[in-house]
Amino acid sequence: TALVERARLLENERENESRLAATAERQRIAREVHDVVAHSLSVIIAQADGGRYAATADPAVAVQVLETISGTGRQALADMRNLLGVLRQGPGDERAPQPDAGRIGDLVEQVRASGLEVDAEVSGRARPLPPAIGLAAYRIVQESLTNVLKHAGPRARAQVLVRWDPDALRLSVEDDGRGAASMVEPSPGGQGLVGMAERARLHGGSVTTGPRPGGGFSVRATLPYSS
Amino acid sequence: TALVERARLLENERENESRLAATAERQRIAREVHDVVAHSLSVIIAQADGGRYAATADPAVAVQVLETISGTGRQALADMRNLLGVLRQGPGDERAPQPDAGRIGDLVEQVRASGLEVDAEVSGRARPLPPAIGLAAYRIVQESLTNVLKHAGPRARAQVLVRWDPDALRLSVEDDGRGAASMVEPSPGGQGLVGMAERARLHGGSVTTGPRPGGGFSVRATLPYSS
Amino acid sequence: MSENVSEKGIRVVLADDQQLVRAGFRMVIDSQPDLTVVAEASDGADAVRVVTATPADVVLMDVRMPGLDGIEATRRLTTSLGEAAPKVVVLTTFDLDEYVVSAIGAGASGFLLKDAPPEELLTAIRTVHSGDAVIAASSTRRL
Ligand SMILES: Nc1ncnc2c1ncn2[C@@H]1O[C@H](COP(=O)(O)OP(=O)(O)OP(=O)(O)O)[C@@H](O)[C@H]1O
Ligand SMILES: Nc1ncnc2c1ncn2[C@@H]1O[C@H](COP(=O)(O)OP(=O)(O)OP(=O)(O)O)[C@@H](O)[C@H]1O
Ligand SMILES: [K+]
Ligand SMILES: [Mg+2]
Ligand SMILES: [Mg+2]
Ligand SMILES: [Mg+2]
Repeated sequence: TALVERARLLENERENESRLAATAERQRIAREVHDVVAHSLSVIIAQADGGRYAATADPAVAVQVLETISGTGRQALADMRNLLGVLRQGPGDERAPQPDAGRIGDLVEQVRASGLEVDAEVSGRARPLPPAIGLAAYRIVQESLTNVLKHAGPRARAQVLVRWDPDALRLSVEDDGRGAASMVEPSPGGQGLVGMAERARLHGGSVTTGPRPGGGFSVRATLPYSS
Repeated sequence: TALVERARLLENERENESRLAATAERQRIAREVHDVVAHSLSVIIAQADGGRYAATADPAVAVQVLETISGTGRQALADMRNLLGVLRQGPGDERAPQPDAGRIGDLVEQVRASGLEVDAEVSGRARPLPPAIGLAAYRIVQESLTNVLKHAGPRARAQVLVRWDPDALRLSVEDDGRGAASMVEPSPGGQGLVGMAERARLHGGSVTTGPRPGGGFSVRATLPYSS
Repeated sequence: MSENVSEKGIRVVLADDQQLVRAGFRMVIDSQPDLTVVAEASDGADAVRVVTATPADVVLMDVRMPGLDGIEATRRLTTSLGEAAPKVVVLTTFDLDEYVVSAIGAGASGFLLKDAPPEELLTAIRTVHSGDAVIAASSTRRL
């Protein structure tokens, strides 16, 4: 009958919506897990390698580096628990707040501590952003710096620009390293650039990435205030 | 009006279902992320702390530990990339349908192609299963055969049974290899059997695993049609 | 001399399926004059075997291990050894509610996140050995 048919259609529609919700959730988490974990692992690896070399001159450095590493690892695990909602907290206390554009400075500090030279500049008047856009801004810079650590080579320097333009927040992360021209190992599984583009698109923005004319690699993102 | 009210209720219900789907998805991912990433972060943290404490007595330990850490970090980055590849094309992704019970034959072919002797037998009338249960069936056989390849030794043969019983889909994967009695190298990080059990439990089913009386290893799973 | 110390000190067994995690914990614990790791186990069944065969005071028990998990292993130890069972501190990477509840139900005296700072881990060992219970701060809030 028509009723049965309609019930079936409704059922289908509902299943579709559930499936869509699950897919969106999965992709959101894939992006978050990627950016958080790839970043902390890259910092940890850079620290461990740096510490080993430095320790030949001064053994005390190794112990200091181990302390930074366990801190970075704990933070990453905590972020993941928070992200996956496995550590549910009591009714009174909020989930740990997500990072936002205002935390880009801390991020730069952290990457500097792992041995990379990073310049950072903020211009324009910062304004409050919806948390999702603030998070996207933070993650885009984070993954870009992770990529510099991973791909730009040992002597690269990075520059981070955060520009609060009248219409949009503009971000750029550039380095003078090896660049992508020398992409000797193309990375088919790479999720970082894909994730950045998705994040920006989700908020009506865009990202362009690629080798820089003078050498090195460049990431530029635009996140409009209203989309 | 009553109509508006009813529409609102229906809408709410739909939102609840979407939210449930998203939550279920998050829990599923939490398990996978746990197996891959959380494990390596735990190793890194435990090593870093251990190195710090042991270094007070013997400073050379710190440097050694740093080496272990950078190795673990690199491996974890590679593992994560695989995991995220899988996540991004999860069960909700139309373009890449998830494997189901009907694909167990292909799986057996694939494993045979890698040089293992595998017998396969299907009995009873196959019926359509919810995708999640079909996927569980496929993964259980997949991990069991992977274990035969990894642990059963060079001359082992495997037998796969897929039985569509009236009440449940029953699976068994048995081999005549080394068996688990000779578990000379306990397996650090082994999550395969744990994961199987969880998958089955999620669908109201169960898995039993262990050495076979006559030698070799046995995995038996029951996945009820309605739970 | 060192024998003397270990006789008086707290004897610890480590059960975790990751060898590198055990090695890390061992370095922390063995650095303490009053603590010694006397044995390791790589899964739940192994833990039951090892603890039954080796006199110990405290077991650090990972939850997720292949085969018999840490909760079940704890239950078997406390039922089979009764009063003579060592104190068990259950460790988990992700603080899942069900684990806290079932760990305590299985007879564990403590529950900690695996990445708890080493100072907390050491305190937990000493505390459960002296007869008190230890629950991770993040879990107590809920219970
Ligand atoms: N700063 C950079 N310098 C040189 N090459 C880069 C830089 N950033 C990205 N690339 C190149 O672009 C590729 C894709 O980057 P993407 O972040 O998507 O993947 P990945 O870093 O290789 O892996 P993942 O981010 O998934 O861990 C990299 O593999 C690298 O070849
Ligand atoms: N077919 C088999 N033959 C012999 N031993 C097996 C077999 N299957 C499993 N085992 C034993 O059971 C242990 C646990 O298996 P499990 O799949 O959980 O972990 P793993 O294969 O070692 O690691 P992982 O699956 O996480 O990569 C194995 O390490 C092995 O000792
Ligand atoms: K000691
Ligand atoms: Mg990247
Ligand atoms: Mg396995
Ligand atoms: Mg484990």
